[in-house]
Amino acid sequence: MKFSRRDLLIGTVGITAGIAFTPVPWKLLGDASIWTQNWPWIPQPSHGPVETKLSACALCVAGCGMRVRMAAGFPVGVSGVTTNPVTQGALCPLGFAAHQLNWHPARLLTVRHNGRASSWPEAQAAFAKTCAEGPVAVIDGRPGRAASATLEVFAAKHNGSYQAVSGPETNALVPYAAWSEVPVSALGYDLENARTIVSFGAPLLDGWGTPGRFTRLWSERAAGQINPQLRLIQIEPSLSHTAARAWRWVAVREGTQSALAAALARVLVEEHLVKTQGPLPDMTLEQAAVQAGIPITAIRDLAHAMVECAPTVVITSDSDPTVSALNVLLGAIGTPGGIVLKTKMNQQHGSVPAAPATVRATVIDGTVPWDLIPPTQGEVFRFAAWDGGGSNADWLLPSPGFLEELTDIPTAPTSSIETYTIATNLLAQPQETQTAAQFFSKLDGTLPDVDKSIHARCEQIFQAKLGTIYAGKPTPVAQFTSGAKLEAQLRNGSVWLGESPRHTTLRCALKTWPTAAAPAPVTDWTATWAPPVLPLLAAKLYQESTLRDAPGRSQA
Amino acid sequence: MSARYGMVIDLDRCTGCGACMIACAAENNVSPPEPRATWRTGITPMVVRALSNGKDGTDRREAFIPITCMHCEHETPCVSVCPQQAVEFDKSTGIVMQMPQRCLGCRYCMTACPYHARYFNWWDPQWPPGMEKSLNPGVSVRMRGVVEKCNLCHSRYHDALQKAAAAGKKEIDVADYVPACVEACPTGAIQFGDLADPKDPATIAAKSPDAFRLLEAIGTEPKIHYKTTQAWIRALADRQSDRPTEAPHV
Amino acid sequence: MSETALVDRRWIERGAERASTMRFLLWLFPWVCLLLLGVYAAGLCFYYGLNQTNMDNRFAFGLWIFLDLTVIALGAGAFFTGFLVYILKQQDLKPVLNSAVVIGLTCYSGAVAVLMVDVGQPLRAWFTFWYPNTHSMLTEVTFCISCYLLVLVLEYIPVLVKNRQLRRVPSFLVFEHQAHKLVPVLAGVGAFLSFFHQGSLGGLYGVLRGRPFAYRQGFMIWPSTFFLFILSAIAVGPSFLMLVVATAEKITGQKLVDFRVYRKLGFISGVMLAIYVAAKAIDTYVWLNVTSPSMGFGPWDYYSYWPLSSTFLFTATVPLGLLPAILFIVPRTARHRGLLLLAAALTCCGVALNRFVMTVQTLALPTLPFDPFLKYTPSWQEVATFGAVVAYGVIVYSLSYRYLPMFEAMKGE
Amino acid sequence: MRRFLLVFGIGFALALIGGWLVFPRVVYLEKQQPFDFFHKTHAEKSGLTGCDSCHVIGSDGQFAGIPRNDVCLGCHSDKLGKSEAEALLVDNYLKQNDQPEWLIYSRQPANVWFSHAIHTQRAGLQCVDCHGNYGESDQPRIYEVNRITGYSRDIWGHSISRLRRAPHDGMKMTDCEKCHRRHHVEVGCLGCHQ
Repeated sequence: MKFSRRDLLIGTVGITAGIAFTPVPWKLLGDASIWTQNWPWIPQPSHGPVETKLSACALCVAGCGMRVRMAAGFPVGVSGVTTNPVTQGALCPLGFAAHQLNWHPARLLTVRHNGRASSWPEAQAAFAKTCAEGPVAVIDGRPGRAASATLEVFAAKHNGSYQAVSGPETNALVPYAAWSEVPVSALGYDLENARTIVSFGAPLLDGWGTPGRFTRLWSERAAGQINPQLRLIQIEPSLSHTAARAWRWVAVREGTQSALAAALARVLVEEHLVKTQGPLPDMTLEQAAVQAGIPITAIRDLAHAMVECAPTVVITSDSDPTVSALNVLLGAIGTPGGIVLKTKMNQQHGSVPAAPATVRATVIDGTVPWDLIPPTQGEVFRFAAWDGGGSNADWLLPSPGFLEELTDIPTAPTSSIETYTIATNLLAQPQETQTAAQFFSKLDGTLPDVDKSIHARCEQIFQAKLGTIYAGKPTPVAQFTSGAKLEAQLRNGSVWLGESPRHTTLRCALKTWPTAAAPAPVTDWTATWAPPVLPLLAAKLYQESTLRDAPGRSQA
Repeated sequence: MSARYGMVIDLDRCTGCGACMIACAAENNVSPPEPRATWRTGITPMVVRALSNGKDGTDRREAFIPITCMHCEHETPCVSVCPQQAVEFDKSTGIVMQMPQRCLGCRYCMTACPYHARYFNWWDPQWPPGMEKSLNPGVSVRMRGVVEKCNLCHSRYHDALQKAAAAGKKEIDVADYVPACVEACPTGAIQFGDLADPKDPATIAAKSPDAFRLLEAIGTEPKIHYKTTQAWIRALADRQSDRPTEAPHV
Repeated sequence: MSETALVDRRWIERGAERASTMRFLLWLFPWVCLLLLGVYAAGLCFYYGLNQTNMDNRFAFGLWIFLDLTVIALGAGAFFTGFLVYILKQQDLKPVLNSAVVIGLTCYSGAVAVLMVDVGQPLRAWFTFWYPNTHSMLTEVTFCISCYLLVLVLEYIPVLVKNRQLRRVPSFLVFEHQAHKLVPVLAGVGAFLSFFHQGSLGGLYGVLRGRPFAYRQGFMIWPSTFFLFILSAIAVGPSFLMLVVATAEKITGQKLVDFRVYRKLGFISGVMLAIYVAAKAIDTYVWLNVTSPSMGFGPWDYYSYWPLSSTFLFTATVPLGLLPAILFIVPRTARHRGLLLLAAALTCCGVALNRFVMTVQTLALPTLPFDPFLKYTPSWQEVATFGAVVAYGVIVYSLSYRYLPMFEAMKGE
Repeated sequence: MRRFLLVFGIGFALALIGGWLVFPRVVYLEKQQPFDFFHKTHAEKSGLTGCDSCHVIGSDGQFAGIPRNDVCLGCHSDKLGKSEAEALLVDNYLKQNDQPEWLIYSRQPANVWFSHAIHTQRAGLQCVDCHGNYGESDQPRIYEVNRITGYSRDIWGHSISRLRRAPHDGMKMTDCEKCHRRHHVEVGCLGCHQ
């Protein structure tokens, strides 16, 4: 018998019929949909032990305490530390995605020389050469760290200069420092005791100072109250996030803050709203009113509102003596609720400006604004963990990223009390990276070692017997029996909080009313965020929602 | 044990910083935005939106309102419409649960939700190489073509349950279960608690005269409450004032 | 005569007048192109996902859902004609029965195909059968449509095997005779299923408590839209059938059915339409004065937005509802072929517009007090897929007309 | 007609053979474990009787799963015995401090949340209730992975039809549900999913 086309047909029918009685179609149907639930190109979370560790965020000067959730040895989530007396469990929005920064596309992991890939030995050689030729300028974006000491010593040894770059919040304190002849780092705002805060464009509720410190104060004492304990008066051209939530918003014409300040000064003095008698600005009330575009009556009301609820303090967004002078009139310097002197313990880091002409090499370390142009002709070596783009540095040197470097965190600029935190490196430092301190130590073995300096500082704190250690529960330093115990606590994410501020020791002499052009106010909400790139998830705020405008800073 | 987890969000305390949004995304393994994503195609299980009184100049007032799944208690719109039980109302917690792995992506639930708190994965989630190491092991990653939304940080509830079991307890410790957005808020504007417990601070806050809910008249009994002393916000929320006719700067 | 033409002839009914092979191919060509483009677009959606469309989280439903609802309404002619012929024994409608079946088949299969593109995870679509949520209107729709599609296939096979060549296979002939006995049963089942899913399609939106614009109270578990959709579908089905047959006559230049059939279809459409318009008016009144206010929404919340203001509601009911109804019923106008067809066309537009309002306007309107009114324009992929369904319908109908004795057979009996 | 049945029958039979015998071998792929491990030897030689002597549950309820190197180092600081597996363990893993990448038979997909703590501590289940008598296994099991889904075969179970199965065969959702129903434990989707 031979096989016909008809047989083929019937045979196929038989097979099809048979298949239905096997697991094939049914299991394939099931497995196909399971496949869609486990697509190979969709990443899966890693397996491994989950543990929670404490550290601190070293990405900006605020240095918030961080509770880090680690899985399989990598951070999978961060949150604030509620026992931290400064932040009280708060972080800035960007902090919550900071643990993803180490894999940011802009992460620097190769030495780059004028845009081309290079290597550490080459960088070392180039630096050694320039050092031999002349003095070195060191620009430190995070002064006051243990590492800063190392940099300073190195600069001194190589008859160079050490310069600290400070952010807007520190700059805002510069005038008072000048008038009262104390270092800026010794000053702070005693917000906790203030009743009225007049902010000239400072984003007090939007990334100013240490997250949590003012926001918590504000939410407890001001939010939603018709007649709040804490009055926040926001003077700003546009309705910013802070202005929107302020007790009162005064729309001032762009760049006329000095004029308004002058007008307020006149009203305060002439109507005897303040004890002090001047100095007074030359500008008359009328002129000022016209300039600022605010009716005189409104200015009067504002002046009255300012003093209604004392103590009152004025806060500027950046260095602006013409406005800062108001604090002198208000007697808000060296008094509770004003600008106060922190108890001093850590040694000062003066900033000696470099002699531009002679400097052969400039080293930039820490979170220095990406667009900073060093005032030198010499070769520029910049340490950065992320490439913010458009840097004019000759050398880009990859430094450790988030939680990859052991560093200590000095008092935050706006704080009125000294603090000390250690940001433990929960992640191993990648071999591709070096810190500036490590880089220098390769040239000069005698430089102070960061780990040792941190140890020394802990010892200092222990010896001084001042302040309190905030771990689970606060423990006065005096109660510690050994420095080692104290150090161990600090290295495990505890915070040292100094004594409460002294109000008497600050005197401020102001002969004439200052005149200086007001700097541009901080408008970009990311201005206080120090790394050159934002966490990718930050785009949720301005791309996938309309909450904010996209930041000016390049996203790499 | 039958809890009714819910929130009371104090709009007067919300500064619109967006910490809750980012904390939520990080906790729940939401990927960074696809380059083409917009406010209408993005994934923001917790989103803060701006309110305004519609006036200009110095009369202008603005506020911010965090919007997430309201976990409607009654006639939950999304649960009844899902053709294959990918959405479920959990009797023991009052949480409206979304199961992306069961979802076929018909998006019927999205048309049903009056709060627009549901999000469709228009693209496959993508992370830069290596960043998958930062994924939260407690939450599975969604894939293109499915709907997702706030599950009230359910992985944290899991951990709390497990901890309780290990300690031989039946009930979870309240302190162990706090959603990421609540934890993240720098002004403590979000109060989280068991609304079935009359002594719970959240329950008491929800009963205050300043408290209200969005679209209450629809009758879905949302478990996210809001709170404000500002008359204009209340008027807007109660739909007494006219609404914007154009999309917020898009 | 070329070789292919000869082969082609052999498949065409003996004695039937059909266009030459060449002309037929020329006629098919553009439609095939359109179909292929649509298939390509659908392929893009499968490969890259639904980001190929312009839908978004707010416009979660778009052009495709509108297409599905409309197409399925137009396809209603199939079940209703079957119902009239086999259950109500309206033998004089028999001549158009086969076309009704073909139209129904293409409409339903087309709709299902588009739905498969529309869902984000087609490979999981079968979950609906395995883990059905009995409370969901969509489950009801899925079940009924897939079952009814099966019914339509069964109804189509007897028509198919009437083909000159297929007829010659003995077993097919046997089957055809058996099938004929079965057809009335199928018609009954079909009618039942269709009643349900046509309604459920309306229910789909009527149950949306979260969308006060669409939400309706109703009878037991069914919102009023459930019944309105059944009515409008029954009304539009015969109209569409009439239009298709008339177009076929126009293109082929042959008289396929007697004018009395048109008038009958028209009359049915007219009566149903009249009932529908009345019902819709009452429903709208109740909704605007009772249902909607109770949810805190007034007419202003719906009709203050240009372009989708109340004009749509009006147009859908009066010029595209009441007017054709009158044209259909009043003998003087119904006698006139042109007016009859015009009325049919108006009816189809009216129902399409109604479906548009239900699907698109519902999503465009804001629910939250601080929400804007949203706009959406479909991407070319969406439009192409839409076009493919139309092309598919034309092609299937053309082939069926050419190779199957759709009208002849019925005349024969 | 006879011939019809014959040809049809042949086709039918072919399909059955292919579907029941060939298909399972095609969808599942055998994989090698890093090295042989013998539960029985450990139970007998080292007196590690209870499962929890290696597979511990932490105070926070976390299940450690397969022990990490430090646990092994407790005994295997240097080679015990001459076996090839022992050499591999000590030289390639413990000395390099490199975790062996075990293929886990009962690994559930990423969207499943299973708490050993709850099932053992609260429900009082024994390990064997779900895993069977691993402790007595004296030869390494073969690990099979589904080529399409990437799941371990233990999830579907070894009986391809899932009809007549051994007690511990299969760890699909339906298997979980069965037990939950038996003990009247009601949990929502997210009770077991994440």
